[in-house]
Amino acid sequence: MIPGTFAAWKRLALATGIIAVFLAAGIAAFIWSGVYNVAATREHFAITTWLLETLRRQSVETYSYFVESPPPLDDPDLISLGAAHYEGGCAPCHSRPGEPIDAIVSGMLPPPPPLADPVARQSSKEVFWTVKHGLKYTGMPAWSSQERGDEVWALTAFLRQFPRDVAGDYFRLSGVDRLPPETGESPTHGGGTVALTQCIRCHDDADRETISNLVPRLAGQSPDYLLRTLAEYAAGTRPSGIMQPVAESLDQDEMRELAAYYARLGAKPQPNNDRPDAKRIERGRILATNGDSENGVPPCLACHSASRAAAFPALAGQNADYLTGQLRLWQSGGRDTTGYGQIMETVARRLTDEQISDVAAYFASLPPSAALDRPTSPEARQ
Amino acid sequence: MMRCCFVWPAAAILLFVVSGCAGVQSALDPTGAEAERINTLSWVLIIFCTAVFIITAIIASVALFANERWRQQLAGERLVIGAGLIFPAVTLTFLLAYGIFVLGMGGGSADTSDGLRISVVGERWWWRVIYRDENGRRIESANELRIPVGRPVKIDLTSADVIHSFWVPKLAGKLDMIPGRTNTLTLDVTSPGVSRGQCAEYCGGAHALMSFFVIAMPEKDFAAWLADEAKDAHQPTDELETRGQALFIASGCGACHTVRGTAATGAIGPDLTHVGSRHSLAAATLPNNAEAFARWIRDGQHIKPENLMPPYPIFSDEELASLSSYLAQLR
Amino acid sequence: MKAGNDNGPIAGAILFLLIGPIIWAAHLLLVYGPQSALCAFRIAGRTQVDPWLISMLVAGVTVIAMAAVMLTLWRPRRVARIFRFDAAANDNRSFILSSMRWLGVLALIGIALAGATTLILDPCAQLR
Amino acid sequence: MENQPRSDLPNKTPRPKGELEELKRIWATPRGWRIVTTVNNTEIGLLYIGVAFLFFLMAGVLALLMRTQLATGNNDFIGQELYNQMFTVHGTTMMFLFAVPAVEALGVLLLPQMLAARDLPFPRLSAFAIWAYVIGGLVFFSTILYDLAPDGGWFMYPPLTLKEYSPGDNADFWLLGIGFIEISAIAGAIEIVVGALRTRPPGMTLAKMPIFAWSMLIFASMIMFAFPAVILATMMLEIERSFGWPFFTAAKGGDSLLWQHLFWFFGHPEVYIIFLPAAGLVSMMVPTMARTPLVGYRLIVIALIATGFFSFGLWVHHMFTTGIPALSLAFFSAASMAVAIPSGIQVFSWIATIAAGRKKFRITTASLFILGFLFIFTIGGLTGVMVAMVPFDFQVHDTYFVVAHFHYVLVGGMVFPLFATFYYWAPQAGRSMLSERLGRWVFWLMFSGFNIAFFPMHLTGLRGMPRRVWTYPSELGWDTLNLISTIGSYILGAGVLLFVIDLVLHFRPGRGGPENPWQAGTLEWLPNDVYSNRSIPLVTSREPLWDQPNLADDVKEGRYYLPNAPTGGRETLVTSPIDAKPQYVIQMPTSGWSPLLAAIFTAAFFLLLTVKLVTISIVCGILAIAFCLIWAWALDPGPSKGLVDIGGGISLPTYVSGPSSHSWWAMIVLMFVAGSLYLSYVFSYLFLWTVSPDTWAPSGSPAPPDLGWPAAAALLLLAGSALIVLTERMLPPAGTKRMAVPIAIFLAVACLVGSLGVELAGHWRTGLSPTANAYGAMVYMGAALFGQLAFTLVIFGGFTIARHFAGKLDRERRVTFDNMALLYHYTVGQSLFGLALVHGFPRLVG
Repeated sequence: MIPGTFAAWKRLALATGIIAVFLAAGIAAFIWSGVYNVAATREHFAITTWLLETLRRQSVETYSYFVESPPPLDDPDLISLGAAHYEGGCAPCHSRPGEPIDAIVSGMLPPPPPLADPVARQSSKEVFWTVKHGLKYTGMPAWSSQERGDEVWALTAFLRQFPRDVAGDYFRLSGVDRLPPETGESPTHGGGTVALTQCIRCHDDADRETISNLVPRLAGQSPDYLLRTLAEYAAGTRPSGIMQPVAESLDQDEMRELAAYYARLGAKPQPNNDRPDAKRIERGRILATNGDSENGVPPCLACHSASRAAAFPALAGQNADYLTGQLRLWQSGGRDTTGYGQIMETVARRLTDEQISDVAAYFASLPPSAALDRPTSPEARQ
Repeated sequence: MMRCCFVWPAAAILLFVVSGCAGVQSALDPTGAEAERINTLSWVLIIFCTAVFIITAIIASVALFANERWRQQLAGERLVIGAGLIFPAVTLTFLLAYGIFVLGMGGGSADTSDGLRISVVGERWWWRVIYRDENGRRIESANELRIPVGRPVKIDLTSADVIHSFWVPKLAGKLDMIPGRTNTLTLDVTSPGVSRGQCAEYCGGAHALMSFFVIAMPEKDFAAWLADEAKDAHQPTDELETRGQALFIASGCGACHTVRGTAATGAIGPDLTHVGSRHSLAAATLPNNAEAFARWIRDGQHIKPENLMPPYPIFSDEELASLSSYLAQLR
Repeated sequence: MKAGNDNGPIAGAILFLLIGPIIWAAHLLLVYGPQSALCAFRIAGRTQVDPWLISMLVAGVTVIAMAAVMLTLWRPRRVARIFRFDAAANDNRSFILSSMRWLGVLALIGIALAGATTLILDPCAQLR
Repeated sequence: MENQPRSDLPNKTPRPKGELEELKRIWATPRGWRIVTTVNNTEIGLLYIGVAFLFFLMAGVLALLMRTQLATGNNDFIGQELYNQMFTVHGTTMMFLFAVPAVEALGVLLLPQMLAARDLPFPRLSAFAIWAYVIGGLVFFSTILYDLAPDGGWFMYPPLTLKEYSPGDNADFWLLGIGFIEISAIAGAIEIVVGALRTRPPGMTLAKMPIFAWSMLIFASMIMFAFPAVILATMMLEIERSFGWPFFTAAKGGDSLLWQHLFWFFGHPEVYIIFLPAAGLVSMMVPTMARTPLVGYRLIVIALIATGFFSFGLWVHHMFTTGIPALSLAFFSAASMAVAIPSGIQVFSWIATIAAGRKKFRITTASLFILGFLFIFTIGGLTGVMVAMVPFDFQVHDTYFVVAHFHYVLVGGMVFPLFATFYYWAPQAGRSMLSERLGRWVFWLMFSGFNIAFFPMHLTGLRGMPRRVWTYPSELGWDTLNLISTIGSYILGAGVLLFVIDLVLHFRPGRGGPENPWQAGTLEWLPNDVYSNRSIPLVTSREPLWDQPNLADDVKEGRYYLPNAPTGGRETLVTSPIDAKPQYVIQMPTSGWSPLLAAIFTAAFFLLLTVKLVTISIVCGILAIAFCLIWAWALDPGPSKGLVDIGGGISLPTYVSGPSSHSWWAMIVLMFVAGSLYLSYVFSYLFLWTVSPDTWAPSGSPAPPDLGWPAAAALLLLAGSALIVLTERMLPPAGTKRMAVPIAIFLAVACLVGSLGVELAGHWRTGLSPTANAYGAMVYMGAALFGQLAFTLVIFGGFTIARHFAGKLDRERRVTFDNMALLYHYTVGQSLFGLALVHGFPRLVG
């Protein structure tokens, strides 16, 4: 009986509709009543925990497929930079390796786990993705500058070290042992602030080199440049997940003090780097002095010599890895939001990979005090 | 049908008349020997083609609308062979001969014994102009070409990057600038004056904004101008301009631009030694005045998108004012 | 069931029909190729070929090509035999034969126009 | 009223019951969503023309946007970046995705009908080509929506399009779009050459072939010789972009003019490739409207052939301003004059035909479009004569004068005939006619809009406005002219829009439209159904419907040849190429998924490669090949059906191998394509040598390897050829297998691969690198072309071996083997020539 069947279908549809309406009304009533307890003291139901965890695991696995291949993660400079950031950014919740989790933090739901286990289970790409994007419903934040995958890789490199016990080495890696035994006491020659004591965990000071080649040397930069940079970090126009939180916490006076301190530091002995080969340095010197006019690359020294404008940085003696990293960052569009950055972006995009390494090696090979002259002789043209 | 067949050619002729032939970039208003020859050729062609078109239209109208007797006159292979084969074969032979004859008159016998040689290099998206005078002195300029009137001048055309095409419609037809090749064009200007040229081969990005002016000058004026052009740049006189010069040097402008007589010796961008004396800025995109300089420095990417100069948003208003007044006095 | 080889007739018919244009194409190749190559070398300073020789080459090839086309117009049946061209139907045969002649005439015009240009122009000059 | 059937017709009526039903069943269109598997020429032809027309509309919208931008000076409605992409996409789409496919679609749709054939000889090939084009074309076009569209101009001149100056994927998308049209054009050429020469009805000698068939035949032949040049050019450009082989980089001995030579050697004939079929259509419609046979049929055929030839002698026409010697320019100026003559012949033939009608020319929408075509095309032809004058071209080249000229030629020469075609042949693909009333509005809007838009551009150009500029200063006096053009373009757009409305209101795809509404005389107006004509007529005149009384009825009742389906599947009649004598009956494949899937995966392969997802793309490539093989497996049905009776006492075989076989012909066409590709390579080699002889071995590069190397490679090639000849002798009798056959084929393929290896190793050992200079790039490019054929033969050889093991290869059933052998010998020939060139030439000149 076709009509009969039809009617049966109709009845079923009606029943389903009524049930759906009641269900919706019930849920609305439940939510509105506030009966559900959101207290972090109450564990999730087992099913909720399972659901959230599975979802988290699967999601990380799927999305990390699209992460690009990592740089070599066993690079000590990368690990050290990651460790130094871990100390400031991650340890408050996840605790230093080997130390128990802070009692306040462990009241979170879910509590931040000790990282050795999860990192051992996950691939580097998964760790990277998690650090970069954070995790919903856990309190794990995303990296504050999404453009800075290079920084995230540094932290990833450090986290990869967890499975082998890093606790013993942690203070050295993260630069905690560079700090004076008691903060508040004048750490360096003469003046100093709480802020500065944190700076030297990574950067150079009168006696020490930077903790990692990926960290810029600041001694001898002009106050104009340093102040501009700190302001750009604080405003987020120069993106960095490592520097932004630090710069944001500084007030104007502290910034001025810091800039003055580093500008005063001036000359310091040549960093004891392993010397890259002389040919590379020579190629870099030629590029820095003459540019590569065929490809529209102006000489670096036109802006980075002794007679530069005050807000331009000096490059002599700068760490090669830092320079390389920044030029790559420019090429990938990670530094195009400030006026100064836009100028350099145009130039950086015209450099080849080899030119970047050459010119970085050249500047790194110079004594930091080198007063570079701008190129004056017109280059040979026909 | 019939009506429109006549309306269109008439409208065409009207268009030509009404719109006139004036224009600083018009091939119909020639002041150069080659452009004049081509102009004559153009009119011969236009008249010939108009005539052929009208006759064809008349024949077609007869075929369509005329009475049986007239139509039967056209209804055979005779028409096809006569009008479709013999007529074009004969007339086109004459036209071809004329065209080849005009082609053969090209080149000219430019007298280069006085030693003046001019090269123009196409760059994205501007023109590098290099004069070499009889002393072998190399004088570089940009986006403006000055030539003497009344004698043929040979111009070497090359490209620094992609294919461009050098075209000054009032003076001569276009000639491409091709990487790896040097083409030589003879310009023989008959009367002094300003004409405008433009890149005629699509060269990407700001192709539309790659123009220049050609200024044809009497021989004597030209010599004087060239002597002036060979000199170093004016030194700034007042305080504003001096500050501008200092800013120009310290901000790295000299990495790409040359201002002869100063520390600025860059070779990537246009030579600015006498930029203030040119007719235009940014390859005939902006007028030449201090305000335009300021606009260009601050907003170049908006005025001429994709141009290769880095944006310079770092200057304050006062700094811009001093920079642009320094540049404007480089006359 | 391999059928007999009858691609002789169609290939022959095509060649026979197109003999005029084919000679025209050969002519263009033989005047343009050597002329542009020799001029390129002259300009690069790699050869000292007299320009007059290039002009003569062009003229010579033109004369030969025109003679060849005229020969095919004059003795089409000989050409047909060379290409083993034949068609069963009469209308077809005469159609192809007269088409071949007309194409020859057009080719002749094309060859003559191209060849005649050498009488006016210097063979290697850019003339700009 | 029933006419008495003539007694001399091949078949007696009434036909047996059920015969018609069987035909309908065999040729039935798949129902529902399986419609996508159809291969029937009417259905896929409609898809083809529909998508081509869609591209016309979309590229037209881009044109309107661009005209809006240019309406006044200093306008910034569309910015520079988008505008540059737009004109590139507009040009590319109009030329490659609209014009060529549209005329090819008309060939697919109308040609079998005009020849009273059941279908084209390779239905699945058409389906594959069309689907690849649909998918690839739509993806290409969509790049404009997300800022990935190419912006190097439709001509893509390097060095602008090299990685250095076009770093993004944009240019790769252009190469991708072109890749699809190359595939479908070559496939179409095979289809049409074989279709026009071999599937004509009995009695339709060459002298009686419809002009459209002639024009399509010449169209297809031109594709065979023109497209390979651009295929090679695009291959080289993509290789230079991806791997840095410097074909076009002057600093390393390459030359950007090489691209121009190759591109225009394709590009100029391309214009005529588009125009000739359209002219052929006009030659079909004019006699109908004049109600009299075409005046000068023979002259028109001659004009078509001559145009086809001369158009190859014009390519430098586009390079008059590159600074090559004046005499070289003059040769091409002369050829440009020569090509004007055939066009004149055609124009006056049409006029003479119009005059020859006993009654005056019928003015319908189609005839209006034809007259509009005559008007516009004549102007375009005359301005063509103008730009062929070298000095005049110095001024107008790359200006709006040229824009006006080629729009007059292309819109006049192709779009107007196309619209005439839509109005005239609508009943071939639909159940009803388009509206004559709306049609007149469509025509007048399009005609006036077109002339208002494009006529002023002649003057704009002469007054100095270059092409491809997104903006212009107001003070140059171009504003008024541009504004007029913009207004005209909108009127033109309104005309096209009205046509679309007409289409929506009146076009209903399907069968059963009015029969012969214009009282035309050619075979496409015979009554037809899914199986095309019920029987295949014996033709005795150029306009059989006018001259053979009662033809339509006799055909419909099945009194002519092949009124049934004797093999129980799809089939059509093959006749001899010149005199159209019945030779055999082809068994044709029916609908299936494999062409569609092969097309999807081919498209996916290229697309994914473009966006650099290499692994997935290779998987798709393998799948594409797999589906091609599945599809090919079903071909070569073998002689099991024996002889069939088609009526009139004629018994024909249903399976033929050797030179009469249609697949042999297809392979020959393919070899012509490969051959002209190789000739383009030889030209490029010699051209780059004249440009940079200093990079050539032995002085500028490592000397070529010792003669032992090429000798070994040559010996391997010859050995392979000998093996193939031997295998042919050894083919087993029907129903048996012989192990020697697969072994020999395997060895022959191994010889080929070995020879390629020897060639590569020889050069590699000398230290020659493909990226060092143009010489190195050219040497390895030769090997790449060899490798391409070797790769094909590895697959083809494996396929042949598989057929042997499946018992589908023997002395009788041997088409697969014959085709492989043909390709093998061709490869050997080409490679021997290549060895002589690459190893001999440097020794000769060094």
